[in-house]
Amino acid sequence: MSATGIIQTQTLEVSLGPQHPSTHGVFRMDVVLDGEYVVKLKPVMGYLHRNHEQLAEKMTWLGSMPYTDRLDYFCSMTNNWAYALAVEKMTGLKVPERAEYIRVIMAELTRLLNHSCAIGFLLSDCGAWFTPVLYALREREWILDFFETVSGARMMCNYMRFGGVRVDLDDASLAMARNIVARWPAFLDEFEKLMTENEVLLARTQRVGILSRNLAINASVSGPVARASGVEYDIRKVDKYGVYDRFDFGVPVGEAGDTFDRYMIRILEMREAVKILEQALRDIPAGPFIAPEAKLRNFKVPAGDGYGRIEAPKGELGFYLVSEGGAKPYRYHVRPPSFINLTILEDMCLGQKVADTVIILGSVDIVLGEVDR
Amino acid sequence: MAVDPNLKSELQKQGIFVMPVEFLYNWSRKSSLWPIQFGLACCAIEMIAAAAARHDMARFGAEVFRASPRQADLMIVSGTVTKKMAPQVVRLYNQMPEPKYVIAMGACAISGGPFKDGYNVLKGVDRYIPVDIHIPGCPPRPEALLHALMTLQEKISKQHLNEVSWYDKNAPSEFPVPQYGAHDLEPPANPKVWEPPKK
Amino acid sequence: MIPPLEQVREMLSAGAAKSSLLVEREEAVAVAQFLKTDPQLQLDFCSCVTAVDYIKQDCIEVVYHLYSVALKHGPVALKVRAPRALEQCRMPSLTPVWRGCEYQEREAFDLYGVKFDGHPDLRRILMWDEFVDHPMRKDYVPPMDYEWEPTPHAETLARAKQTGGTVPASALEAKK
Amino acid sequence: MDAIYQLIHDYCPTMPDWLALALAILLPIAIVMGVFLTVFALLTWVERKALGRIQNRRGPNRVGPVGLFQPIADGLKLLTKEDIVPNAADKVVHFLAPVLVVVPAFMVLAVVPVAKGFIAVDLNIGVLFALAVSTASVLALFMAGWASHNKFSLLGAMRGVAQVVSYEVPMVLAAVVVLMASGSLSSVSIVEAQRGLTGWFVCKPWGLVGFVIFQLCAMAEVARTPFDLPEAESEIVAGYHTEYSGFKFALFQMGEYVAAITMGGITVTMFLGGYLGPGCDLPKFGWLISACWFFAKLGIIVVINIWARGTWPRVRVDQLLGFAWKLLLPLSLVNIVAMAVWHFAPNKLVGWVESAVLLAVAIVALVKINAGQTFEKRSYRFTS
Repeated sequence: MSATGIIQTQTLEVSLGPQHPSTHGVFRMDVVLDGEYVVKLKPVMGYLHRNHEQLAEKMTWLGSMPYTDRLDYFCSMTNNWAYALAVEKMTGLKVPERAEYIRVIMAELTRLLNHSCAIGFLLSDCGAWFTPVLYALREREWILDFFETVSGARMMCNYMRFGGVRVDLDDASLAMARNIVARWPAFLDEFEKLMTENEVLLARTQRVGILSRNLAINASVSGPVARASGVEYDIRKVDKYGVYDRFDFGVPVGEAGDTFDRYMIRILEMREAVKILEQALRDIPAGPFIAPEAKLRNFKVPAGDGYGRIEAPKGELGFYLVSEGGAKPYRYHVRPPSFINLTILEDMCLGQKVADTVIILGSVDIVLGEVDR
Repeated sequence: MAVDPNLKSELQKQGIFVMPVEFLYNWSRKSSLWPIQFGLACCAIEMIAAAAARHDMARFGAEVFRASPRQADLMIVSGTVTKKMAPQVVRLYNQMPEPKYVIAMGACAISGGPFKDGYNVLKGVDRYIPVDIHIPGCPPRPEALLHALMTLQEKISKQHLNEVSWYDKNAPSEFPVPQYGAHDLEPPANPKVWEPPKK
Repeated sequence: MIPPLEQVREMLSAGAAKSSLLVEREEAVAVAQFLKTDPQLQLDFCSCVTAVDYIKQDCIEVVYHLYSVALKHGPVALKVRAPRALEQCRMPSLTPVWRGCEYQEREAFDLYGVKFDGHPDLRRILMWDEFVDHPMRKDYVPPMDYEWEPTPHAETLARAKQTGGTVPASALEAKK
Repeated sequence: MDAIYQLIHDYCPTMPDWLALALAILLPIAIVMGVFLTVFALLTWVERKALGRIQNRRGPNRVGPVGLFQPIADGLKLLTKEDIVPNAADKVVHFLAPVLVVVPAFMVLAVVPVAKGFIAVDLNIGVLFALAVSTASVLALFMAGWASHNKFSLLGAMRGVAQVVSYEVPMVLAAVVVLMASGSLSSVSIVEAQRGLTGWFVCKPWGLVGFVIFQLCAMAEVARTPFDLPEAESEIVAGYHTEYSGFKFALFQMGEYVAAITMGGITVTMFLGGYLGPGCDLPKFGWLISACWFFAKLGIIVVINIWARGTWPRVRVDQLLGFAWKLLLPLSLVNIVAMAVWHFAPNKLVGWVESAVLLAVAIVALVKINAGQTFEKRSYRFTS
């Protein structure tokens, strides 16, 4: 601490990343340290800038669907949905009811998968030597098995289509999904028993990286990070897209806005997601899984622009599309939640220790495929 | 170098096992491949999945993910190498001590994959550093990574001490790190490692 | 020119597809302030900022999508246009109004070359600092750095021929 | 040493005196080094296996039977790796640091009684020697961090110094109670003082508290999770040994593990009764049984270490230092008083109760005083 004025100290500039164990990929933070305290932090990104937007402008509308999988590579299903939703908004395609239910099931399973891994990685950043991650990944494999039986791919599902989904769910896969949902609360209880009461975790996360409500709104922070700061905003409730208005579920909102709240909000969101899944799997109606008028080939979108968004596990995932009426989008823009959530990273980290920056970053839960696109 | 097989079997009857140094050397290297903890993109998740409970790379002694390149043997280039990242990848490779191996995991690392048309995507990591094993797939399944690991082990066990490049004084020990240019990386490829296919 | 309140409300009730508000560059900040602070609008959440290159109209349009967390309505798309030529392609930054624009405006600057006056830290964000082009513009020509392309992408082949990449005869055959 | 000299003399009377003496000195050292190097190799295997079990995995099982040869492969590989010294590094210090890590770790072994009648050197200041020498590793840490010319290394080194220096204080104070009880600094007489059914010092209230403090400090001293800040992987890459490759890195690892074992050995000696156990006094195989007892107890300590590593998150540097200065230090001071109370009590029962009450009050009070850092119960609202 140089504040004493007696001891002359020198600041130390450290570049955390792009290869660093806990930057969740190729992300870099230029940190200026005074002892262990962070006095300045500038995020540097673009190390995974894969030109998603420009590639999509060269491609047919449907051609970009597999690319959306690779945005946030934990949550390919919700990415698919956000893109499909934006296009459906522009074309006015009606989605059959069964497809809407299937989408909800997929999205909520994705939320379970993402949140459990996010928490696992957060604890790994705390130094828990991979154990929580591997517990989370153990459960993730079951969900991936389900995705694989349904869509044919573990991670890059490419499952949604404009006006519905690609293939129907049969009874066997529905039973598989029910199985996963049934065992999830037990896993969560085990996880919480191991972690939530742990004094070291509490000491590391409580009152660390506080984000105020006003700053969260002003900086367009969305998703669990915003809700942990007391922003009552969930697009599932506000936009009521899909069939979310038919389910009974709550949106957990925190008060303190620190790292612990962000951790707890994710746990509670998983519990709510299990509720949604139970209802969806109970009520799923029969019927077509894709709108009969939806064309897969030679798909065109009327001229104009549109913005569609969903509540992805990491926050608001939006697609801004401009069409000239042709087979390709004229402009294709992704509003990635984790990119914009990074805006406040410096504000949260200033005055904290260098050890805190990695767990604050972990609690924001970024995925570089989405940050850099 | 080689021991006469008759003598070897004779000695074995006496309880003496003759083992060439080379075998021991190769065995130790292949049994303890420590990867660098370095994920680039989507494939990195599958790499972690390969280390996780169901697939468990630890069985091969390869779960010691070292965060510092100085202590790693194996670089798994797991995902898209962008032009912005390429100098860092080369630098990391230079920082690893010999003998070192590279697995190019996934279509992006091999050739740019689905993102090949992009202006910021490197069309294959082998333009700058030599790659031992390529795994196709987008992303490759964890099983594919395990298979690549076993293939690498096989490759190592067939190496000969007098042929390996890291005792060769003339072989390049460091590869030039590309510079950020005004329009592209400079140079766009390392001609010593890679050259474009002939017309 | 502050838009009349009724017009914005009408837009809000018309739904997402039709609610866009094109304002002059000089008035952008004033309009933004009004939209943010008006008690009946309270568009305090600037969700998405992006630029679009309209090469035919010779302009670059920056689009801000605004929502309200307090009143839970939206979106209103605020559009600002600037000419394409690099020197004139500048407009006032809305980062002082909404912090959330910071990185997205940087991205628009990086990829489209729009200079935002009043932005606290206008640097490249995705490409490296030495890079001079703005790659998302429609007239950007990427460097020719793949020599052999077995996939029959017509565009790729044409570009390879133009810019001097090597195209093996077999690929051309396959194209025919 | 004398016993061995006698043994050599008996079996081989023709041997010249100087050779016998040299053998008598070198043989125990060789045995101790050999045994503990084997234990070190086994420990890395056990750790990887145990972490695997904690994480629902299998751990190494391809190299040799159930992966037993894994440490050999690792060692051989590290031995044949290229040795990189950064250009900007201070070459001499960079070279010396790993050596300096290993040497003190092994030197401590000299005063650990591994079995009945088997100790390399029975120093009359054994415990003091062990505590003093084990601290020397902090110098190596700092040398490594400074010489590497790497910012992460430097951060790790600074953390390491702060940590070792802070934890040294409560550690020594926790050891004081043992010295008071046994009245000796020699490790053998400390062990011998723990004879009897509940003779182990850990069975007494002050001994239990001392044991816990000592064990925590030992974990911090050798930088084991949750106190592994000098090499905190998720924060400062690999800490002070970021720039070390090949065998120098292996030396660091070896130093760390051997230090963990030797600190465990000291803990066992001081609190868990060392080699004592049923059957350790048998005339013929007493030494073997006592060695088994020793290593069994050491195993428990090692398992505690591994268990902590596999399950606990890491603490932050200020919390780490605060824990040492605000909690462990006062507690260890109170512990000395409790020991004195126990000693001067009219009878055993009174002493037991008095010191237990004193310590319980102290622990409660210290936790209350440090209540500024306690944790909030949070509640969350649900909006629909």
